[in-house]
Amino acid sequence: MKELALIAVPFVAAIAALLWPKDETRPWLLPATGVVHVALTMWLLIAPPPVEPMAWVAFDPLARAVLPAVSVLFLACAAYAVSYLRLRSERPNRVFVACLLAVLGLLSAGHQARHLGLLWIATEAVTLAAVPLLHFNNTGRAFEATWKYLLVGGTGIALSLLGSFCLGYASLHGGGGGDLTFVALTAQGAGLSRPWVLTAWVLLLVGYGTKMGLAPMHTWKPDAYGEAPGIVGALLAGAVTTVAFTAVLRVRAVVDAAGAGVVAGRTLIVIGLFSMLVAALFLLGTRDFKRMLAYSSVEHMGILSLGAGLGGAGVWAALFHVWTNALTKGAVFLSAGNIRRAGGGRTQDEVAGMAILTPVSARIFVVCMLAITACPPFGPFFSELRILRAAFADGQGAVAAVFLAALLFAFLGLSRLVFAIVDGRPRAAAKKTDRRFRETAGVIVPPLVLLGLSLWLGVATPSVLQEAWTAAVQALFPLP
Amino acid sequence: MNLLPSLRPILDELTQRFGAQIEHAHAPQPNELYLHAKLELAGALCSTLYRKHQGRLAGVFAEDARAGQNVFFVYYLLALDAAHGFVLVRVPIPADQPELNSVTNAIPAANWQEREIQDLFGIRLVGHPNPRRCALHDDWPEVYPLRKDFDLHSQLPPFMGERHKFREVEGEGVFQVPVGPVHAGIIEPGHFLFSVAGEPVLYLQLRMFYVHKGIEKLFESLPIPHCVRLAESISGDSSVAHATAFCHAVERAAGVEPPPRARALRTICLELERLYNHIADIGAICTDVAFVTAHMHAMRLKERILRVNEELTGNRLLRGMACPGGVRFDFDAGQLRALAQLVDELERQFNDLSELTRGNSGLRDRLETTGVLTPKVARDLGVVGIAGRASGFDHDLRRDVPHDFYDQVQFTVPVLTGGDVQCRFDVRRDEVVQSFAILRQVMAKLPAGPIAVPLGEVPADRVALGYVEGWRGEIFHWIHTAPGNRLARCKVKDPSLQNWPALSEAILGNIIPDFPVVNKSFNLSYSGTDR
Amino acid sequence: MKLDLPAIVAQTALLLLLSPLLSGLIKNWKAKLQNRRGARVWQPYFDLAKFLRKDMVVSEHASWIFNFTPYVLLLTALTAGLMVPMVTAQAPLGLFGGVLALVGMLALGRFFMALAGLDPATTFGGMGSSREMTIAAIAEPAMMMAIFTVAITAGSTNLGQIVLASQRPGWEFFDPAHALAFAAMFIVLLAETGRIPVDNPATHLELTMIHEAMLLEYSGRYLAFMEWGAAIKQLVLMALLANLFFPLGLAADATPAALGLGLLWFAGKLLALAAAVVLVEFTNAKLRLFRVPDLLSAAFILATLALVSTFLFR
Amino acid sequence: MNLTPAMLLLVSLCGYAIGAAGGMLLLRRERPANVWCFGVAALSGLSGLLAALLMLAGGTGTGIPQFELFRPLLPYIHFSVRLDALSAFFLLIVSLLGLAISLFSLGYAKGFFGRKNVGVLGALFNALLLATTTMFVAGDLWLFLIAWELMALTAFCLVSFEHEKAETRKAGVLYFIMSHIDAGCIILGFLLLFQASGDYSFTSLHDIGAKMSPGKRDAAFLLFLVGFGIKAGIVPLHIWLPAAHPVAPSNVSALMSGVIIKTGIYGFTRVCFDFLGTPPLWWGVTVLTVGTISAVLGVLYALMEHDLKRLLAYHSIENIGIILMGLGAALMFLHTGHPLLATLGLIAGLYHTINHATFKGLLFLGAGAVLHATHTRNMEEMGGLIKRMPQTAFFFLVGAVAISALPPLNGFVSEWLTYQALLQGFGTTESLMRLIFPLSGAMLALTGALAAACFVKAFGITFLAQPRSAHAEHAHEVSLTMRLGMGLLAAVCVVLGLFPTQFVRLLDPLTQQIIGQQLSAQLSLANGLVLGSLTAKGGTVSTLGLASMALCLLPIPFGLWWVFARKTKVRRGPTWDCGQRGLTPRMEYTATGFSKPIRMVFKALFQPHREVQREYDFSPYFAKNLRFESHVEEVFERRIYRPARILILRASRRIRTLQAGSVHAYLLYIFVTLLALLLFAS
Repeated sequence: MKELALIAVPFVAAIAALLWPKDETRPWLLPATGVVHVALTMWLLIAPPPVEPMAWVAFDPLARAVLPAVSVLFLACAAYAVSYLRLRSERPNRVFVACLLAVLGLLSAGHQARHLGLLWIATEAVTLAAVPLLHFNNTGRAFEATWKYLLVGGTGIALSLLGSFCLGYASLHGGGGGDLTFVALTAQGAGLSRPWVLTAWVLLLVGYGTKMGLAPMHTWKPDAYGEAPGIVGALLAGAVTTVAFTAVLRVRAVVDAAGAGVVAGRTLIVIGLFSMLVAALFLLGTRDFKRMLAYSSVEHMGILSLGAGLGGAGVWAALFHVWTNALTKGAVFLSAGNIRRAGGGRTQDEVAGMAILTPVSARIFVVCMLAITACPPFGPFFSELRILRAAFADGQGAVAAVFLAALLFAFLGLSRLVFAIVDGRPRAAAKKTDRRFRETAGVIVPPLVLLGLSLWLGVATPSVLQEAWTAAVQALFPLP
Repeated sequence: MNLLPSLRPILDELTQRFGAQIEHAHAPQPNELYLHAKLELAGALCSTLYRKHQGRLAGVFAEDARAGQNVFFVYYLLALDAAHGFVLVRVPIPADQPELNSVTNAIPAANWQEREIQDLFGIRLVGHPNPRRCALHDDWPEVYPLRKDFDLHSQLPPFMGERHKFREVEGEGVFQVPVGPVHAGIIEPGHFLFSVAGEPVLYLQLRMFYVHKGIEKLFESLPIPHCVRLAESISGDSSVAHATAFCHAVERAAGVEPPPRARALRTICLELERLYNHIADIGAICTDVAFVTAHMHAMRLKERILRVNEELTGNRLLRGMACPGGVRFDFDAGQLRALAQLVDELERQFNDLSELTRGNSGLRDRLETTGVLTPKVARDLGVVGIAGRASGFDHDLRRDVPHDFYDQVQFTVPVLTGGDVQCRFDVRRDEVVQSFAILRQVMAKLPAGPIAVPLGEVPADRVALGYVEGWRGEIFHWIHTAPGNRLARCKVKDPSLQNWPALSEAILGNIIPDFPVVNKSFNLSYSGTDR
Repeated sequence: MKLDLPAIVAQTALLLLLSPLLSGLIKNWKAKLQNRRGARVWQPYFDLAKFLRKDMVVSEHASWIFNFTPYVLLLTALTAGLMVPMVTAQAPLGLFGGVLALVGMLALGRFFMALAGLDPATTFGGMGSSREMTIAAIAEPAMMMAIFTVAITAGSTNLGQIVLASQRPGWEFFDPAHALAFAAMFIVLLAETGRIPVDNPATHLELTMIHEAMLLEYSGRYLAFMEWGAAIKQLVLMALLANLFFPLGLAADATPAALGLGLLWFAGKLLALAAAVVLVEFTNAKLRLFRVPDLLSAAFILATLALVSTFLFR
Repeated sequence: MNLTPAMLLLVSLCGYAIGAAGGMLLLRRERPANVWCFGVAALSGLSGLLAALLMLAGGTGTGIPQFELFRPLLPYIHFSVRLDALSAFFLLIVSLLGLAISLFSLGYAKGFFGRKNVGVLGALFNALLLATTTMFVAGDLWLFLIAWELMALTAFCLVSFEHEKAETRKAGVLYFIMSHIDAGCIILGFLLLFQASGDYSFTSLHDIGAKMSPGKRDAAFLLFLVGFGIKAGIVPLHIWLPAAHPVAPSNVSALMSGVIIKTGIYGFTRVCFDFLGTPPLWWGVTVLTVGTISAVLGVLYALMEHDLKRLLAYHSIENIGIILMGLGAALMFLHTGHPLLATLGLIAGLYHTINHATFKGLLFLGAGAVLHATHTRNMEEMGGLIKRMPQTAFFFLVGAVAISALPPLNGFVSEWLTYQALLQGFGTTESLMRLIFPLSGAMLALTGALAAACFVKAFGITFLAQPRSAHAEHAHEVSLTMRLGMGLLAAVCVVLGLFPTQFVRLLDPLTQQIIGQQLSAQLSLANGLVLGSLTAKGGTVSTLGLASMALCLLPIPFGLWWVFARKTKVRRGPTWDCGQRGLTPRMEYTATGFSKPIRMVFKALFQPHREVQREYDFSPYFAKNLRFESHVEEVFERRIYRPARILILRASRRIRTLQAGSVHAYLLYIFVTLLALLLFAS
């Protein structure tokens, strides 16, 4: 019942938040829920419950391998949100808090969904629940971003619905019962109609890929990430995309079982590398550091896709990367939020010399940049190294080379922009900003904690996690 | 007015254009046209003659006429080679407001001469681009030595104050190489300041006039016959040319014509002077690029000429030969035979030397493209003599306005256009060859008769221009006579004064170790400049 | 290891005494060729004695480097000279270093001389230093290549060993490789000793000087040391050329007869080389400063050809 | 108490860590921070020095100390430290330099008081030493890579220590990017090795090349060449080096040029000689060629500089080239089966490594002292410093003589060994490839002579003649600790120069471990007084002998003085001023002027930009103002890096038009993708 509690607790808290009378104290609901949620996931992580095969919702190995990361990220964001919302006391936060909590519940559902339809519904609901979050700042640009998010995201959702239907029809066409649980689909195996499976795979990949933000379906990201508050960005980039990724993984398992694994893998690799290259090129040119984070997220989605495409060891590495990406990306978004608040602008033309204005945040930002560009000894370095190794082991030298080149360009773009913001002398406008941002523990500690976790994951990956990832890979792609 | 037909149209055109503004025009000699005009007209007249009639601004000089007319006169001497004559523009400058509008911006050749006037007469230059002191160094107090009221024997305390400041080239890594004023070897004083950033010369500033001897002032203090000795010592290597030019001036002022034999003998001396200097220069250019063999060869030839000189005139540098009205010594048959022998011998040996220098590729490599003085710069700066002819500036008084015996002999004037050291070298070599021909012709046509006419006292208040194409270039002596067989003013114009600024331009972009050979290829006189 | 003390003393004396004579001889011969009488052959000795006796003026801008350099120059030249076989096949200091050390010692002297040129704050000194270091740098590869040719055929960089190798069977006297290397080395010799067509040792024009420009501020005994050092360097390089490429008549043992014969041979070879130098100086003008690299690269190409011919033409 | 290398090493590592921690704790108190950080670093350096010396002097008999770091702390990953002879050799370098530079820094850092945070500087300095030392003694890939990256990071922080200057920022970012690229290459290379071995420890990687396919082995070699080459600064991967080294504080520059670039040499030696097995011929040829090109171009570009520290930085490129010449020759000999000669080449390369560390460290410290005293790096504003800071000048002169490869100092010895290796290489093969040896040798000669020219310029313009600016006019000698630091390195230069045979003996365990040969006995003749060259009748040299011989000849000039000049007088007077009122500083050679002939000789390479501007009113003959400008831009910057940058930025700009904000376009992208994928999948 703990797995259902993971879904239920946030919803209850969300309702409580809607009813809570005072803006000042309401945000505390967030960390409270987060703590409960983390406690539950950790418990489940260490002592995995038995999984009923045909259950629609279960804490199965894949959920176990991924959901705790989402949970931890949420907790960090929740802790940050308390200080953040105090800073933004001019805006009402009732809807914001409730939606955040709802998103957590839906995420828990999505990760645990073992039924194609349920998965689709959960993902769709997350998308909708995130709309008020994106719109929190209530500016014209935020509205436009939200609108694009809805439109492009909605198209993706429609496509994935279509894909789901196709898969169901493949099952029917192949003589199956049209049962849309993944277990049943996998069991049908080669019995599924191959053309329909492939069609379904492409539709689902593009659909959920839009959610993930793979290029060229990433177009909603720069605007949405640029306009959303830091926490929302962190959750979108670290958690919401993860749901879509698990969806892709689950579908891929079905396609694999249907005997089209090679095609699926190849498409994933192609689209992954393409995303990385596109993101890298964008990174080289952008002057806006929040949009930069969006492109970085596109790049990391590409890495995940690449890992998923490489099969066994690659999937393992991709699961590893889900963790490191979630934690590090969270840290980046939160510290970028700090810089945005303190610097009073979003581009390198408006912001400079942050090392002098807000030394702590600036340094955290630099270190985050290092972490996200896979500098050892941070987590992403090790997870990307694993993917590289998987590529080598798979004999894909060219893929590895492109992968590295894209990483390098991304690094060039990121470091260029980050140093431009951090170094130098502060702009006159930033000094005048009267609502000077104060570097309180509330806004400093959460990113630091996330960074620390990323570091820890890198140099000393806990064996329980390694074992969870191995189990997930085993469960998804059982060795023949 | 007894004016040359070729100068007449020019006068007509000028009178047509400026009308009554030209107050007075007269021609004491057929090829000398004097135009008197208002001060304001000077620039316009000079520019017209310079641009339209291809006149060269050969000299600018002043005269202190305050005693009589309460003015200074400034003269512009324009040589019109094509018209075979000279135009002298005279403008008055009021004594109470001694200011002169500079023509240097229009005619860069006037630069040093205008500044000399400023220094020596105290006539302030207006509109000169670089009106610093030139002839008098900065430790001179505020005196104007060529004014009549300045006593020749004045003892002056040196002025202690700010010194001449050399111009600096800005930019990182640029430094200055000071050279001189005393030099190794037997050379007169002159300071060269190079601005460089390594080897290539960015800018060269010259500082001459270290030995101002006051010769022009001295002329005013001596009786005319004594002045010849002074003229001989203006520049040691051109003693014949200067003395002859001075004699020409005096003879014209006195209105006498030297006898033909005197003119022929003068020509022989002028050509001998040309010969020994050119051959010495050819050797010196070789020694500056360390081709000592040719140098030694040339020195031997030079010595040979000097000895014949001594045999002919009793002086190795041919001094003491010139006198107004003719020459002082005649050559007897033995001397002429020795001369003829010298020419034959010299021609043979000089051919060897030419072959030696022509055949050495290392030498050619050093001389070619070194120190290029482009024809445009040469014309702008009015570069005269061999330096000018090596840069395509075709003029030679011997041919254009023949003096002495030159109208009786056939010769060509070598002109090259490359403007580099090699061209100046070649012009010298070709002129040496021409000299041999001239000498032979003169000896063959040598007229009999007296060698001098008596001169008597030169009438007062006459102006006259003496000119000679010396070996280095044209030399002018302009005199204004005074009562008592004396001179009110003698202006000496040596070619060096005109050519020094060209050295600054020719050296630009060349490397420092090439400077000596470039300098030597001009071989300008410090003494003739400083006077 | 035992040092042969008499040999060291003897060769030092030879270096000190013979070097001015060689300079004087070259000057005299040059004058003769130019139809001049020229200074006596002994004139350099008188010059040195005169310099030594004279009072000195030292620039007040100069530092200790200026005072130190004459000693360095003299001592490096002497030490280098002790590594070259002159009369005997084995040089007294042969074990202490071969041709590489020799080049190094001469370079050390040059290094300090160039510094001393800069020291008195005059542009002429700097001019000399700058040019000297440039030309030395470009001469170096040609010299090394030529040396390599000889060293490779002999299997050693040790001069004594190279000379001994020539006495072993199978060594061809002056084969194409050696001839080419000699030509290269001769050009380098002209450059290193400041001869026409690279530098003019007789010039009075400060602006064209290379070696002399660095010495302009020296006077008295320092000048003597510098001049002497330069003369020794010239002797050393000429001895190197003579004995490296024509290892004839070197004394095999220390008997007076062998030594005497060796000395005669040595003198003969030096005279021949000096005559060659004089001939070059007599027939050439000085190259333009930036043509010198062309000459030296020609030397380098010659040396490379020499090296190639060690294995291509046999 | 019995001191073991392992213990001393641990003391050293902990010392740096404590030093770094102390610096962070004493952030607000600069005086104690200064003393603490650099004092502790000096002691740690001393300890490391002892460890290395003990290890190397122990000969081949001693075992290899090994231990694990943080064992109790991190249960999952092993950080093993292993001090074999190669590590010990580089430990020697880093510790020696650490000691000397720390001493220097005690005085130097005072210049930052009140301006910059000395605590941070000290902490980072210690961290850099810690990372570098750890990198040298790392026994497995993980520790190596982590230390490598930490080293790059701390070095980056130190380079951008004065980040308020735009030049520094630019250089810092460039350095950072390049070290990222090199890390990428190295990681890839190690992945290839790891694939073959399946184990992270260095012991298991020994000779792993034998188990790899030739293609992968070559790929690994190239990756390492680029990776370690960037760090070492080989041409054309060097562009960061002349930018980054000068802008760092001078003590850091000394450390970077002295040690940090040597990490590239360490890695390269470790990988090529220890891991990759018997090399194919082209490896050696490549390394030798790259080395030669780096050496010549490095020194040529150095000559063009008038920024004292940039000049030194370019010389680092040159010297790395010389080191690689030795190593490249060794690789070729390994291929042709001449282990003895290979050992000679290796010794030459490594000897030059420590030599370069000492004299370049010394020179950078000297430059630091000059910078400290004059507040400028521009040589055109210096001059006359020998009278104002005589001891610094002397030490700088020692370094200058050493780096110019002049006897009897250390630079000469290692270049002599390189020459010997190259010369003997000519006989190792019959192919035309043998020509590469003498050609490299000739280029080495050119390099040495150009280096001498460059240091005549550097020393002459900086220290001699008259001061060219008020800064130089009022310079003063630096403090005792700074002179101590320089003096120590100067002494080491002399010792390494005069006693080469003794030093070669220290290399025995190293060559034994890597190639299986020991050469000290063969190289040492006449009781160690003379350095031999392997073959019985080959070349010999004795710097000690030459130096003492020169001293023995000293009576000659003194005798001449006694005989002739005893009674002469010495008069001090001004230099002839050419009729001016005294020589002004404007009338002495400048750095730009000094190197002008070389710039003109190598015009084709430098393609210098040169311009003389005349300002005038009417006539060009009468200029009011004259300006001269000239600069030289690196051919690689112009031909490779800038076009590449422009190309990438253009691509980036082009692709940004895709994100124009039109939702219709966005939807179109999705459907096009869908279509493409459907086609691709079917």
